[in-house]
Amino acid sequence: MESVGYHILGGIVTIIVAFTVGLTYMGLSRKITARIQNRKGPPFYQNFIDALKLASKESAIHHGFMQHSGPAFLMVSAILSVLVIPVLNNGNWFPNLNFHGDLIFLIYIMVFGSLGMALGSGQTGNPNSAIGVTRGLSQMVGFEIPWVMALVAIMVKYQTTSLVDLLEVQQTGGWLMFSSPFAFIAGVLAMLGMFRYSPFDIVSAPTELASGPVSENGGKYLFTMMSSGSIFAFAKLVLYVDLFLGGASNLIELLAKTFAIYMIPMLYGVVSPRYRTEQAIQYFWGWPLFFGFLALVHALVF
Amino acid sequence: MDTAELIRLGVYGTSILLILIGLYAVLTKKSLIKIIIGLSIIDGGIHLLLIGIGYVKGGTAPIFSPGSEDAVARMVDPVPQALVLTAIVIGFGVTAVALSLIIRLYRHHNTLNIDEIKNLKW
Amino acid sequence: MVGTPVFLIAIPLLAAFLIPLIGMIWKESVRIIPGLVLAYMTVLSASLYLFILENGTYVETIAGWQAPWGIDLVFSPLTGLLATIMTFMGFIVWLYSYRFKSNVEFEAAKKYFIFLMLLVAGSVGIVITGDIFNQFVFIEIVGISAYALTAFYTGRNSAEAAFKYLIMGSLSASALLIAIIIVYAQLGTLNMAEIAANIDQMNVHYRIIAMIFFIIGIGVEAEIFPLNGWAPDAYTEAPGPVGGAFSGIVVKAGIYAMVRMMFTLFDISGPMKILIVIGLVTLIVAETSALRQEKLKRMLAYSSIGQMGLVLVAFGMGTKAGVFAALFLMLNHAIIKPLLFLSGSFLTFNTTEKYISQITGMAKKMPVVSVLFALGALAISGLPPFSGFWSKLSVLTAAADENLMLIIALVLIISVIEIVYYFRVINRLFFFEYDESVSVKPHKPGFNGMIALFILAGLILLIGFYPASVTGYLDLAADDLLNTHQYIDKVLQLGQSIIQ
Amino acid sequence: METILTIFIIFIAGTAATYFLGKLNGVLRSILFLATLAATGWLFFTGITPESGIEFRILGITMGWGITPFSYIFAIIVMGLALLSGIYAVKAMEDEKNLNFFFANFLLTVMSMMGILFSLDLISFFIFWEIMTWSSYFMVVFTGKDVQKVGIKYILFSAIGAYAMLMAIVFIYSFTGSVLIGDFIDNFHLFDTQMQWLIPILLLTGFGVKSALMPLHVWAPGAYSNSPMSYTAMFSGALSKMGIYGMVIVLILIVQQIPNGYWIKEVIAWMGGITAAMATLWAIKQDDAKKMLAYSSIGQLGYIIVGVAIGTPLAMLAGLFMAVMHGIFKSTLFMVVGAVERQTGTSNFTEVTGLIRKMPWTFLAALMSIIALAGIPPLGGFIGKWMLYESLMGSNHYLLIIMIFFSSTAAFLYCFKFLFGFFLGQEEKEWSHVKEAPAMMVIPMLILAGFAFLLGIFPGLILKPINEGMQFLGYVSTTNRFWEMSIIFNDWGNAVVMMPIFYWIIGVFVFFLVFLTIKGYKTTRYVSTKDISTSGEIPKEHENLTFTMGFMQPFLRAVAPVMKRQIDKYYTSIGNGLEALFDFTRRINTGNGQTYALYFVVFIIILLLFKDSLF
Repeated sequence: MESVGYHILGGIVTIIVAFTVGLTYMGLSRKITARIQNRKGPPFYQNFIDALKLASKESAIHHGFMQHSGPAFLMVSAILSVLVIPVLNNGNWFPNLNFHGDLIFLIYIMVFGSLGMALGSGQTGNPNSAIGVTRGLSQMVGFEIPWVMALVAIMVKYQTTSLVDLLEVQQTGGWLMFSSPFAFIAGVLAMLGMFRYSPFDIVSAPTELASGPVSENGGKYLFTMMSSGSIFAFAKLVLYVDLFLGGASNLIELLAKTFAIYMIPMLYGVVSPRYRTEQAIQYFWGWPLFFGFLALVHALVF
Repeated sequence: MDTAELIRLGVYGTSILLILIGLYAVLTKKSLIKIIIGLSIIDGGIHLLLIGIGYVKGGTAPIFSPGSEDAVARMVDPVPQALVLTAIVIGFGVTAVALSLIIRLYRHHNTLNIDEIKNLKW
Repeated sequence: MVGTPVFLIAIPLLAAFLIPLIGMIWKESVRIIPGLVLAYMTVLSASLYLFILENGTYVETIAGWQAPWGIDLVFSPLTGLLATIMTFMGFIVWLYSYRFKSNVEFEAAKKYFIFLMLLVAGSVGIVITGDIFNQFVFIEIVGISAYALTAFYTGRNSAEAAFKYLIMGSLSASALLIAIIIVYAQLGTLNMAEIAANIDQMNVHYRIIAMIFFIIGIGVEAEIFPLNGWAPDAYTEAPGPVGGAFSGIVVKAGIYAMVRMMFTLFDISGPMKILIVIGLVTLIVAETSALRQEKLKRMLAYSSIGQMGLVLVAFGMGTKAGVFAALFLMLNHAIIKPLLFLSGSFLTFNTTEKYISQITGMAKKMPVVSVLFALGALAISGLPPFSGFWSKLSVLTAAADENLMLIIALVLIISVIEIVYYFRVINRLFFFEYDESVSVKPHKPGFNGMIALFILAGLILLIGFYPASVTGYLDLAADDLLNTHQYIDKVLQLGQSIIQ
Repeated sequence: METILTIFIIFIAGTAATYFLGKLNGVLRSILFLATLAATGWLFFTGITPESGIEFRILGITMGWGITPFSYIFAIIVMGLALLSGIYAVKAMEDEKNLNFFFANFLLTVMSMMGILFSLDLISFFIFWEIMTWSSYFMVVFTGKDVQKVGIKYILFSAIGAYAMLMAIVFIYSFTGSVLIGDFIDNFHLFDTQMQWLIPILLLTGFGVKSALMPLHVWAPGAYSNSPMSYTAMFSGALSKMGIYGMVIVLILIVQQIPNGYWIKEVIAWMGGITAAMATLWAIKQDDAKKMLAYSSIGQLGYIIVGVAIGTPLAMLAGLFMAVMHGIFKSTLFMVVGAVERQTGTSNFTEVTGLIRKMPWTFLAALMSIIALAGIPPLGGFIGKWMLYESLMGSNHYLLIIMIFFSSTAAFLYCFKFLFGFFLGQEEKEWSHVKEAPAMMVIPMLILAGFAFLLGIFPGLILKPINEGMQFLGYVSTTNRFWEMSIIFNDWGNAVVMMPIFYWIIGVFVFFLVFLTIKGYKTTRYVSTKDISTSGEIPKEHENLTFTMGFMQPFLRAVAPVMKRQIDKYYTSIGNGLEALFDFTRRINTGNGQTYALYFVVFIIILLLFKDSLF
């Protein structure tokens, strides 16, 4: 039953799930943040309402071709990354491109979007977007290093670059967050930057850059960016779960694990003020890098 | 030691002395004229040395004349004398050129001091 | 055959005597007759060379006095080759300077051409004579005419250059004479073959001292360090073609005399430390000081000295390959360096100072000459596919056969320096904008001059693309130089030795 | 084989004709130029079959010309780029002066590169190498901008490299008595140990200069940015690959034979990695597009060197594939810069903005090749990077992976800077007159960009000849093990399937494009980029809000410590010291005649003193 239509169907289902879960998490995060700051906060389904509103809007003006294609680029990277990540352990559900997946491919497809985003927002001619983009790219260079070190450590240790094989390894030999803890720490620290919550929200710095790249974008454009963001968030969470938490065998387990992971950057973000760009970069090249090295050593020695 | 040796040594000594004197003049004197004179003195010394080599005690001129066919043994060596003649002529030519150059230099620099004629260097 | 080797010397001397007389009747003759004479010498030596290539070395005794009593002229594959090159270059230089400075008045032109002729004659004499004192005489002839030519321009510092040259020249002449005296006192003969045959009977201390004096005596003509202080001045101040003649003819004669002395006279076989050391020092000092020159001709002069140092190094290896490489270098240098001097003096025609900065952007004004100059520069710095590359390559391979790593490294480092300073000039010439404030005003090159340049450039390209066209001759010449006994036999076959 | 000779004869004749007849008439010149390239290209692609050659003798040295499957790869790059950039050059250069010189030199360079690839012996290899050096040198100084500085630097380093190579060649000749590369490789194990280490190092120095390896790279930024862009396209795309070509031969065929020779490979690989990282940082710093691309070329060559120096089959595959890809996209980018400069008169990011609507096709080419450069799927750059990482991981070079990864991530910064600086941002009145570049310039770019796209989906197209070349170098065939038309396996047997991924990418992209622009061109209207709200106020017509000054400043502040000192400075100080020394040596000739006389006497005395040792 490996027909093309089956694949496409599975892909679309995966995307819808990712979209829903992502938006829900965003809403929850807004709620939780509000509560911590002793506000009431919007209901968790607020984001769905926003998305609906934005999607039904009609934009009256545009700034040229790249503005159209930029969000599309973004969407491509989000969807592809969610497609090549095995959502559940057994491939019968969500039979996507899992078995051709490859971590290095994943890393590249994940940065693909930010470039498209950069181009799209670049054409709008808004200085804030360009500034935000440069910040984002710089920060990316910052957190990619420990992140890649963690990945390399894992790949070297288990002599594979395929997520599927890593999952199988974890079926038998326990979660990676215990068997290779340093890689987990480095990965989590890098994740802080990846999710762009405070203190690493220098890209779309509210009230400083007027929300950076997405400024000058409204209606469908904003909807696309928002939804791609949510899908992307889900993809990243699933990736972490697959890498360190031994994957998930059914949706409930998946939700639990992803939400647990998701709490880390969010809660860290609530209590910490925003960095400047070079501070962020230097942060990532401090302890995370150190743990990355430890992970490499650990992978080579043991 | 017979007189021939003495004369020969004397000639050699004198010529070498002359050469050294000329060299001294060339190396230390600042006037172009004196340098040229030094060169000529060196030439003189060398010519003397050349003559001294061909010297034979009581030798006759290297000319075959009827009646003295046995003179070949007592002849002085003719070659050095020929050489000396040529060398003198050449030295004369060189000195002439040198003096003409000195005149030109004097017109151009208004001095004969070799230390002040250093437009061309490095 | 259109004559015998003696004509190579007799005709120019005779012409030098006659030209002033004829010049009284027909003024143009002072320009034309030397050309005819040089052309005749070229044809003569070329035909002689071809003749001896078939029939072996040709020894001519003068006035019936057989060797070792008389003076004899040896026309062997080596000397013939060099004589042909020299006469040819002499003709080229004449062709170039036939209308050079046609504003120059009658008297100056007369002196210039007569002395040029004598220069060539003397150099050829140095090469083909078989008698050391005769060689001394020819060296003096070359010297005197060279002083005169150096002092050609009255307006400039040329007299100073000539005077320095003269001091060194006469000192060296004295040294040479002393050496000759020592040899004669020891062996009682002046004939080279005779000396070579009996050199082992000579007291070893006298032999070494004689050798030292020979080296010093010839070294001034051969421009070895530290006897070459005069050379840059003379090259700079003499007229351009004369610079070409010096580097193409006179230096070659000096090198030949030194090499003949080392190889044949004192019959040294195997590597000669003295030549290698002197050559290396000369090479390094000259090339490094060429890097920092502001004057074009001076730079060329230093480069020429450096090349001669390289030639001595190659000779010093003492092997067949080394001698072959050295002769190849001499040939290439004899072609390339005159090209550089001649085209360079067209580029800097209207300036007396010849600063490199003065030819800035000249290629816009006189493109052909600039291209020819660039060709010469590329060739002399040993860039393929031009002729310089093959000679440099043969030097390196010869050194590698002897395992002289240090020499290879040094030569290559020096080549880098060469490339740098030549390309600085090429940059100025081609890729800078011409501006009247610094650059000299261009001078339209004469027709005959261009012909001369084109002949030289054609030779460079020919040897560069088809080196086999000359290597055969060079091979024969190298054999001839290395085979001392053959030389002795050839010369002495006529008369038997004095010393039984 | 006659075809090789015919190619060279055509080249020489074409060069001469272009130079001399080109003076008469511009059209004739262009026709001759393109005709020469076309004829040789046609002969090459139809007439040349690998494993065939001729032999001849010069100076008693046997030489040979021919082509091997390995050099065939590079010959493809050279001929292809030469054709395309030739077409580009004819249009791009039309307003320049003494063009016959330019085009003749262009042909000369192409000929010398083909000669390098065709020559089976070291002497003709060296000859063509030197011809390449000086002909490319004349191109570097062609524009006449700071000639002495850049030009002399280039020729100096080239000469050092070339003469190091010549030294090695001479040693080889004197040891083996033959200059044929085959004999050299066969007899190499006979050399003594000292030679076995010296010769590869000398050769690698020579090749390292041309391929801009880190300590020897200082000529590259100036040279690349100073020569006309239409030539730099080939300079950076093809000419630098000659260094790679030689390096591969030395590392694979020579260094293999040295006991413990792998150290050389490790060192070279690390130098390549450092080159990649540092050059990327410097590229981010540049504000001039040419300089930026020049540094980026150095960095990319660094990747390639890492690949070929590691030398495992996958790494070699990656290196050669990246060599081809780099040839494609980097020359495209240089062409783009050339087009922009021709249309606007400047190549500085801080001056030009918002050209996307003026030069859309140029932008398309730039976008494609930038994506390829950044190594983003689905374009070809990704395949090379992917194979490189996999091979590094397979051969346990973990720190090297981190270094490469850092540089290729940091590469995004200048990639974005390139696109944003020229094409995006606010549209200026100043550039409102700018037109799209003429078709003769745009079409070659688009063709190259198309190749970059094609090789991304069907890497097999170029991997097949590379595979044959590697088999010639002694590798086992990697068919079905590493690559097929659209599947790539890594050392550990995992596969990436290109086709479905590619379909997904296209599908999603098109879907959302349609979703965003549906009814787009009916209802929505275009407004100029002046019509934005920045913190609540509308910018005036004359004021440009585009963010160009101090681009990436925060990042540069973060990495400032490693960029503090440049190698260039050290070289400069060494050079000055040498010049001072030489200035002393020339002062030995004090202009005083008496001093010379003194030298005379001193010389006599010295000779007399050392007579025992000298004679």
